[in-house]
Amino acid sequence: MKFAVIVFPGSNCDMDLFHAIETGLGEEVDYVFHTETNLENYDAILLPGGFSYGDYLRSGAIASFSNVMESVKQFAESGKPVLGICNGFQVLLEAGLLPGAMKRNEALKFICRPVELTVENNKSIFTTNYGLHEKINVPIAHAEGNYECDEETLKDLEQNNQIVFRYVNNPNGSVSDIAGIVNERGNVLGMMPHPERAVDELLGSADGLKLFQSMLANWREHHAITS
Amino acid sequence: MIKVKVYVTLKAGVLDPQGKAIEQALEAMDVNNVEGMRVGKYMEFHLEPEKGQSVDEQVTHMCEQLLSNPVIEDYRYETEEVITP
Amino acid sequence: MIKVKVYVTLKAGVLDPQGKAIEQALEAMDVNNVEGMRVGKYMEFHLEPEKGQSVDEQVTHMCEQLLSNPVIEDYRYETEEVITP
Amino acid sequence: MPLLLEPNTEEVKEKKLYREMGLTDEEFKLVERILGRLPNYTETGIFSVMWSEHCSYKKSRPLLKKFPTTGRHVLQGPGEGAGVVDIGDGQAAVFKIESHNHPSAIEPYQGAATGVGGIIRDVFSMGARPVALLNSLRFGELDQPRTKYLFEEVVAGIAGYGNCVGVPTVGGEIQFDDCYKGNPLVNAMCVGLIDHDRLQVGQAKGIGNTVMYIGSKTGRDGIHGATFASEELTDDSQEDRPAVQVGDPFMEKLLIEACLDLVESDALVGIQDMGAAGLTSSASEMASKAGTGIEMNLDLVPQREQDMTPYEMMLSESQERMLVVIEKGREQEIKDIVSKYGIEAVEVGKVTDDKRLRLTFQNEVVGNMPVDALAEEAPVYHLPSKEPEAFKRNQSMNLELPEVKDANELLINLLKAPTIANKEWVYDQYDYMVQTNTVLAPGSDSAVIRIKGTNKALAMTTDCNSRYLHLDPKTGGEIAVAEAARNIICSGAEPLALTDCLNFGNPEKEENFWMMEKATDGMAEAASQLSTPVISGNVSLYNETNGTSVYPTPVVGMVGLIHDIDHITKQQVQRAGDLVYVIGE
Ligand SMILES: Nc1ncnc2c1ncn2[C@@H]1O[C@H](COP(=O)(O)OP(=O)(O)O)[C@@H](O)[C@H]1O
Repeated sequence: MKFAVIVFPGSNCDMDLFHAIETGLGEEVDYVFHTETNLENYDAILLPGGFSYGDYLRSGAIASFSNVMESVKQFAESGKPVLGICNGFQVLLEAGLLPGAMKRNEALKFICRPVELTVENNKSIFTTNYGLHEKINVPIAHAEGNYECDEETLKDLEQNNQIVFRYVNNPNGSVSDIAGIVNERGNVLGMMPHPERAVDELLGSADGLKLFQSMLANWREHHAITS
Repeated sequence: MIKVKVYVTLKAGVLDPQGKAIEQALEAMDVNNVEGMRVGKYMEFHLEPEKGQSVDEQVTHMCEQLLSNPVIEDYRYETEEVITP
Repeated sequence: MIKVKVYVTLKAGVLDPQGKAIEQALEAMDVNNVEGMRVGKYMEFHLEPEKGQSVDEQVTHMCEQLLSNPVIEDYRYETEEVITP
Repeated sequence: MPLLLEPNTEEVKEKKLYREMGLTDEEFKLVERILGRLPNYTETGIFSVMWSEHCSYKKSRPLLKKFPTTGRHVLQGPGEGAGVVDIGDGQAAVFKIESHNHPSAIEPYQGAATGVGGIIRDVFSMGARPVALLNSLRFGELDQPRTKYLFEEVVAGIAGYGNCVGVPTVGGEIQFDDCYKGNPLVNAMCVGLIDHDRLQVGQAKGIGNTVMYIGSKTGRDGIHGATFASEELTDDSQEDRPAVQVGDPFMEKLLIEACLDLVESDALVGIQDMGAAGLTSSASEMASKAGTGIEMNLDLVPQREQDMTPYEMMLSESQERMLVVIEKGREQEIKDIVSKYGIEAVEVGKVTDDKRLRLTFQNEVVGNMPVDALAEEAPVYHLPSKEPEAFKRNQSMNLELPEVKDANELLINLLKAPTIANKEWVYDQYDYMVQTNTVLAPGSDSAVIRIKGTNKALAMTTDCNSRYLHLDPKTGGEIAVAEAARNIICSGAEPLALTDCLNFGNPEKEENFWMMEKATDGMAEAASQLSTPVISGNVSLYNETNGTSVYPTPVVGMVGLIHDIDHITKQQVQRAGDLVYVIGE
């Protein structure tokens, strides 16, 4: 399986994500610059955390206008997996690939710490290797992770089982304790916690690895059928 | 040349953590007669009008596409002719 | 009741990295006729006037002590009487 | 014509304008002798920043000489952007600590943020990838609203900058004491990782080579910041504050990646950060170290504001700028490399053979000075010192042990003291995990960063208990080094070397200078004993408000090598039933 890690100016978890795929998961991965427009060679697109364009104006806003984002949209429309982590999630929101928006954390401060999440949906292609309602330990590190959406959107998210991860102890004020959501079709996941920081027990947790392993397992299954 | 001032605020009904924090800080300063504090962004810039597009069209486009996020924010703007010496 | 609007902007000459980034983003959107983008803060709130202190005194105090950082920012404000129904 | 607004050469002398810039009458005479003529306004400004304590160490140099600076691991001692120690396998650790005390006292968020930015540039200008940040902070007691404000904003500034550039802030220390009320201390340390063969130096070698400017444009930021850092703060400082530098961590992140690409190119000859005293110090130091000169055309300097004068351009402390020397004819290669990151590289001058810094502006020579005089030949002062009365009193005091009535209550009260209390509120705001190497996060004796692709890890810490130094500077200086070494050892590492930031009051007060002498004696002694040479550091003097000095606070930053990640040891109790031992006296 071949992954692309998109590099925006100011991305800073790109190398961590690359390392998680290459060493943790053991699959092929490339850096793809924000100016690139051809994503045909990839099986999954990863939008890393960081501060694209310094998070100026609104986090993720300026990056959502990058050349590469048009191709990411097409990639998503074709049904292939797109994962946005932290700033990557913010970019997906600003680009309209996922519903809602991010506000500053309730306490107005950047928060970096390991947090506990509940897997709310283990049917998505990103979470099949988890148990339903499994508690996992994955770190967060953000200043704007306070997810906001209107009631109707929230109802839709709940009805369609689009809420994939919830915080056990809400750290930032997110509506309905939301930590990660997928689009209706289920192939675009945005999450504030950093699974790529949880792929090695030496650093405290390996619970994030199962997310990437789920992606791989689903890709393999799909490929076994189609090829 | 046109001077443009854009104001971006959170939509009514969207909780404003920053506004709330400022109200609390004011209370700590013994200012107790303030309420409904809302914090937004203020941007100003110069625009060289272009043919074939009205200033309003252009500013609206910028505001809706980039300067505000319509999911949670409202915007308004003012324009003013400036005479360049 | 008084409605107060406060505008806080960076002093002239102080680097505004945010303004610079927005200008670049606009260029990427093919908007090339904007210059001098500066980003500031906008705050609005209601003030219940208090005896013994003018509205101006009070707003000035708030602006200088909390709402702006006089080392790098300037502020201005507008007030407007609101009739509460 | 903006130039006309500047005082002319005679006025500088007659009105003694050089005094405002920080030069003494004797120093000004020396400048006159060196040049063989009167310096103009720009040149006077250039000499005054280069001869400020911040750049020249003219008052602390005799003390720094005492430090051991060599050892079997040391690849680069003090003198370059940062020190370098070997960690085996052709790899090296690069580190340094810097103060940003005075800017932080005036604008705490930006002061702390730009302090972080500056120290990161010192590390990547050596060619190393910055892998960790630490800090050491001192504030007054938290019962004052101003102190709370300073504390919160400094922490936010460190977080705002470090988090955005993607270098984890993994450790530090904080002390609250009334002596820091008006003059907080903000020291930032950066650790980088490099392969030996990538090591860069800040030298302008090769006559005819091209001098290029990379990064943010120059504005009127922080003009005379270096001199400002070498003066006492008074109540007026709030008023006549120079335009404060605002940091742009986004630009810094791009600069890091661009410069780390640049060091892969053999077209690059030398690279240096434009830190304190901006273009002036980078140009004259790079030339002086290489035994060359530099000629610069100031019309070519990228400018953010209009009508900037040569004086303003040379003294600007705008952030996120680098000066590089490139093999002649290969400028385009450099432009291509950095433009990938949206950064401009501009030719601003060339390397000459006459050992002079020559500046032209609008077709006129506006400055012509010997580079060695600027960078190396600041007068060195051997200041008088005197044992303080307070020290004598303290020494002759009868020691009495306070009686402990209720040990539980005492312990709880101690744990409540802000200096001792848990610092989670602080380090939760720092992204201490980015780069996914942090094995021991803040909250242990020292932080530990693994080195990907190896079995090794680095341990790092900052330490100084200034109360001990206040009571007995020599023993306190020894303790600071020893504490750092203990923290390193406790995490399973072998101490390699240290960096230090000497935060003291006005050295012209004999009692203060005496404390500096003793403290550095103690540190030098301990560093020798423990075989942890001093490979870099910084001096911050005049930490006083309205005549009262801070306690002597020589902060020690130490780095150690963990040979096998299996040896990493946590501070926390691991299992019920484990045995507890006390080792030592
Ligand atoms: N300014 C700071 N930045 C990052 N970490 C900090 C800071 N201050 C304290 N810490 C972390 O908190 C822990 C406890 O710090 P401190 O109370 O100073 O204890 P000690 O100096 O005895 O280790 C240390 O692990 C340290 O790394």
